[in-house]
Amino acid sequence: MWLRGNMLSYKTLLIIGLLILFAIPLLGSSYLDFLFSMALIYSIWALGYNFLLGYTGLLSFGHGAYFGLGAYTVAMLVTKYSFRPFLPVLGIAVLVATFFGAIIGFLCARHVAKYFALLTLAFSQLFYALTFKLYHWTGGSDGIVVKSLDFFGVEVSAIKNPIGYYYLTLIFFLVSVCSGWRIVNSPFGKALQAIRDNPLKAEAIGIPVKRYKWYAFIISAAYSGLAGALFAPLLGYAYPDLFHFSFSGEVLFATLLGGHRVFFGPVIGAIIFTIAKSYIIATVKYWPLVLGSMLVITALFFPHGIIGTIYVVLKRRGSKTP
Amino acid sequence: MGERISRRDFLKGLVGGLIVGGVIGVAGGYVAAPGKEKTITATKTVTSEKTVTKTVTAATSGAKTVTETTTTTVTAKPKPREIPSKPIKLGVITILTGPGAMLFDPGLKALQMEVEKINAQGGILGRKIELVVKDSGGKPDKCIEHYKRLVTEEQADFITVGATSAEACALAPIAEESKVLTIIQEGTATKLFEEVDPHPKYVFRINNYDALDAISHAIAIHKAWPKAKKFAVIGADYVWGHDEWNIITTVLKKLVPDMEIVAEAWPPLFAKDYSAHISKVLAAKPDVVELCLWGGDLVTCIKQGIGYGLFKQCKVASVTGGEYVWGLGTECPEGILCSTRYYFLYPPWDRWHINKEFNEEFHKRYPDSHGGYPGFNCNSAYTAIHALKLAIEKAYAITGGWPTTEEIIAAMENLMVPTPGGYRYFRKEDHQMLGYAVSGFTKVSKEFGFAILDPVWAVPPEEMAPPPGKKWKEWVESWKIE
Amino acid sequence: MIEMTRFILDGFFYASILFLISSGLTLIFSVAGIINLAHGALYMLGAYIAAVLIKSLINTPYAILAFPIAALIIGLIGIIIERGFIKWIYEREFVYQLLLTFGLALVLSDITRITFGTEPIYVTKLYIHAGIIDILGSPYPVYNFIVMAVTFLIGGLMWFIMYKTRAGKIIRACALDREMSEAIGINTSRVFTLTFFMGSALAGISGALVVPQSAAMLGIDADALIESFIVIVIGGVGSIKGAFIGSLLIGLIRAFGIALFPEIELAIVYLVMAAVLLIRPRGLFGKEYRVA
Amino acid sequence: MREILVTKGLTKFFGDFKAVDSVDLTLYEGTITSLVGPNGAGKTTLLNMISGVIKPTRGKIYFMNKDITGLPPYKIVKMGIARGFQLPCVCNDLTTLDNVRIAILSHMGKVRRLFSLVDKDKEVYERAIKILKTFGLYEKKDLLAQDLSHGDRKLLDVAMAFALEPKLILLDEPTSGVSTSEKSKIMRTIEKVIREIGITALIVEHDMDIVFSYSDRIIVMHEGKIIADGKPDEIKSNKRVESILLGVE
Repeated sequence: MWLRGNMLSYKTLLIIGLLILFAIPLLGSSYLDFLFSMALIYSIWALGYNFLLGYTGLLSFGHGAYFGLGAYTVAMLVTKYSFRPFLPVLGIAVLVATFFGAIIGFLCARHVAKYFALLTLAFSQLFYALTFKLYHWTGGSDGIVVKSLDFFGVEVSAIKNPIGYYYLTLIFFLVSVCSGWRIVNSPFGKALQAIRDNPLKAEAIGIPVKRYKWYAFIISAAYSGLAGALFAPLLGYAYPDLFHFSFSGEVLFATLLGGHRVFFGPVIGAIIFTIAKSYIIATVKYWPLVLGSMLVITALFFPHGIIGTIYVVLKRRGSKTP
Repeated sequence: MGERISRRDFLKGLVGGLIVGGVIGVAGGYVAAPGKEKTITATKTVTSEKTVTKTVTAATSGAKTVTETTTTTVTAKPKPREIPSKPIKLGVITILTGPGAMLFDPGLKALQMEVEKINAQGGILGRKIELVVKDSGGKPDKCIEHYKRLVTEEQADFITVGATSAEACALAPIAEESKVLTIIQEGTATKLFEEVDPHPKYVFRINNYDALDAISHAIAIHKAWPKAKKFAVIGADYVWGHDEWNIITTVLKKLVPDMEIVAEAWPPLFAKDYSAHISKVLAAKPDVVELCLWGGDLVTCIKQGIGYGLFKQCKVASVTGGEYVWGLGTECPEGILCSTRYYFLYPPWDRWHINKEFNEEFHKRYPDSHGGYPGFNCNSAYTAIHALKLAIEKAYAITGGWPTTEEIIAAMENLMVPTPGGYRYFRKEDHQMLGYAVSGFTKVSKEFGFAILDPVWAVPPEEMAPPPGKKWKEWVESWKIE
Repeated sequence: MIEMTRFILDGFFYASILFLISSGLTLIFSVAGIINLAHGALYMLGAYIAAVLIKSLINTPYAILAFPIAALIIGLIGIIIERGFIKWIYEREFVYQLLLTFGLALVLSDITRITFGTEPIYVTKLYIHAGIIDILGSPYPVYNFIVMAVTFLIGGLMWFIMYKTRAGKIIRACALDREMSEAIGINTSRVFTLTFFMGSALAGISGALVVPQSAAMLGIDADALIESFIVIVIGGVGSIKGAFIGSLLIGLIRAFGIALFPEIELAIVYLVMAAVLLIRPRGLFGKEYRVA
Repeated sequence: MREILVTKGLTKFFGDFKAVDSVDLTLYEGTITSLVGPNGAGKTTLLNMISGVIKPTRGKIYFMNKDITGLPPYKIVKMGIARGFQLPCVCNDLTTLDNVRIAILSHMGKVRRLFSLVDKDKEVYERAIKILKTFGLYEKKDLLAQDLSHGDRKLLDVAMAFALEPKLILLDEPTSGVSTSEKSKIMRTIEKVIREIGITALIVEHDMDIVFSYSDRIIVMHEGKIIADGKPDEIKSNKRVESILLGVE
């Protein structure tokens, strides 16, 4: 509706965005390649996270768990069991994340709002403790190195070939965005939104609310797992902090920064967040202070997030001139 | 309606993008890089070596061959490169936030102090040193982010790192790849040079790594209490704690074949209550209790140990001890066997002026930094900057011009550096610096207002360091003790 | 026998620390419905303030004042947080409340670092000077008893305030039903402020009490937060009684866990939590709430 | 007439307060029955129990001779009982169109589809448009539900119930909080639709004039019990009912 009249700009914006993403490596800075690979990965994560937050109205404060599981699965397979084919490794990682997502989701889905948040947080901390504890196997706080993978005979290593890895990430990013877009506009996606808006009504029109919440949880866990699985090779490393709740807080912030009620909110929000964060940490001495204030300001003054606010403005204009 | 059209197009766009992405991905990724290499080798002849090695860092694969060609051309070239006028940019990645900060903040202070001193004396070959400090907060991702940023965006010439084990291990492969001389001060995981980066070229490490600490400490324990048989541990429940204890016991088994472990308690990192652990350990009536803790944890544990009469009932040793007991002030129990990588009173000031000057200046500048005296990270900071200075000057003496990174590395291998902690040298094979480890018994000193180590003795590298390429375990197992 | 008593004592001691930390969090949650992620930071700040005060007053009898002062200061900070920030978003989706308190936690802990430096602050003297008594032939620090006693005092006080005073009645009314209590003319916003004061003061006092026997250092905030989360999840979110039982449970289980299987100490609290949640999803004393 | 819904001794306690007290109720196919009574008579509670939102303390509910007691709401819906709520119960952040569509999708069992775009589904779209037109919401189909007027939201709520093509529809005061002028309009629309499809309806209503205007049968509840049950004119002439209803109105 609000799109009427802005449709053209909307399309061009998308294309410009794509072009920029494809052009990044041409700047020839391995730092930027790294940074944007990171941004895209965060973006995938936020996208998956938003299935819960934005579309089902469930706030998880422990999504680092599935991200971490993805990362650690890759690290384990590649380094510990030297199983290197890229796509299978990725697949397994996603499966593992999804599996645990299913279990924990099942335990959490029957809870609402704050209880849900607390439980997810507690569970992610459980994983944190376990990674710490099972150091013989996971490498504990020292983390675990991720050796290079193998993509149909070509070596995949973000360290040796940042550009190649960036494009690889980009492809997965685009796939995630496409599938994500379809999901939220599918009957299932609408059902989730109905649950978010009015669980009572959703149940009253024949949607099994609890089960669908669970499905949503599983899907978002899968996306988080994919993000994590891409993250480990990028860093060449996996470490327990990925499970820590403060890390889960980052995706929450990234999502809200973009705006969790808009499909592209989290996607773009995550990219902005990653770049802003990197810049702040690199240049500001008291970066936690600044980052914290950013959170506070967003929470108080930008409930719609950046993209969300833009949409709202466009919507107003759209409704003024129908 | 209109919206739907846009969606379809959007999808079309993405699908199209997908295919393009695939193509460019493969092409850009795996074909572009060699192309880059060509361009560089072309430019090489015209541009100066420095810029070449720099552009190479931007290049990805194939860069190796390039630098080789450059170095060969260097040795071939008769006329030495003149010394650049712009200051040396030294990137510093360290931990200034979170619980780790207490370790690295004094180190940074010492580094700034030394850099100012060197700059005051005209810098290195007339080039002033400019520090670019980044805080990683102890997180590997941030650490790597900073590193890449320093190398590419901020064009740092050298980088020195004070980091956690995780960060160091994550960083090493990237450092090797980006071909920038990287001096790791702290980040002492044994596996760094044993597994992660077994044949380092661009990475050096200064502080004694965990195995060295543990082995020297175990030897010290044996020297101190040869008759001790029953051992117990209170150790931080993470890799470091367990590793240290594992190594200590392995060595002790060698030295005291009939030793036994009577109790183990593993409080989590940054625990606030050790009473239950102490109770447990005391219940087992050990001869010696080892505290595999550091920082606030160690202080807290010792403090609560006093409350539980730990020090009355058995001997206590701490693998890191040394400078942390300062936190206890004059309340510190006497006779704890503490080991450390560098101790501010060793070598004695009257016999080693570097140490004296270093301590006095540090104390004058930062009286309220950790106990007011430099700790082992201050020593490593001093060592890092001075080793770099020496290496550059040495390389300059040979080549007669501003040396390339590779030449500096060559000069740095087997380099003997006079540090506050006595002479230390980089071992050529694994780029690990070796120096004395120090052990001693705590003794409250009114003069300093905290417990110092007295008597104090040093364990020489030969006694604690496995020969290059040998893992500590094999080495310890291979000891012959009659 | 001796060991037994000691383990039980240690258990109680740890339990009292846990209770102090978690009760404030759960109080705020039960009344204002806010999960205050800044609780840990407040706890840390309280520890630092107390440490500095004690250090400077150590040789005077006034050192003891450090505890109430720290509690008071943190309480006031709590009021500032509530009046200044949280007040504006009670009506909003609670995700913003979480984000806000998360940000505040970052800010507070960094302020702590900037003001007090990265160096841990120890106040060993007080702990030692509190004395050591002899229990069944083995020494035991008096300070631990002081902490337990104070905890019981505070616990009792909370119970008294909540169930015996008018303020308590009002607070409980708000906890039960905000709209209703507004309808019957209760000034809920003032109640919330009061609650935040109490909750934060509790965080402050717990930090202050922990300092003498451990240390004020960076990073203790996150741990404190997580521990109290686990306690209240086990005890049932928003239930003081739950927090009490939960801490007792964890304290004792931990103490014996350390004695019997030291390897799983780190995981033990989580195992307890998982077990409780599987049997009673809402925790031991959790209130009923509609799922859909 | 075949009986479609039967309750036997249906009882609900809230604490020790008897909201509904052993109600035996039988509805016949194709009739419009009104449920009237003062506030707190237990009308809504009864509806909630039938639609499965709350579980009865005692008693049984049979729908087309199947025991549906204590089934979760979504299962009861699948069996053909839809309900509208007293306070308009719609998905605020979805458009009017989507609100109806999601109901239709759920009814057609299409909600599990993960990757098919809703907008591409012509069939669902046509159906939705049809329903929106019958309830006069077509013009407002692209507005968010939260931007609709109160009356429209009530209509949408009811429309969603109808979208489920139920055999029995329960409506809880479809005209509450609506201006008297709108009231009769809404009621007329609803009655029209019900008569057209010929389904059974149980409607809770306060406004007696309206009730008398459309009902085939009127049931009067008071303090959890059914105190009267019969044709409109019977009820009209029932003194006790009058006193009770007047007593509160």
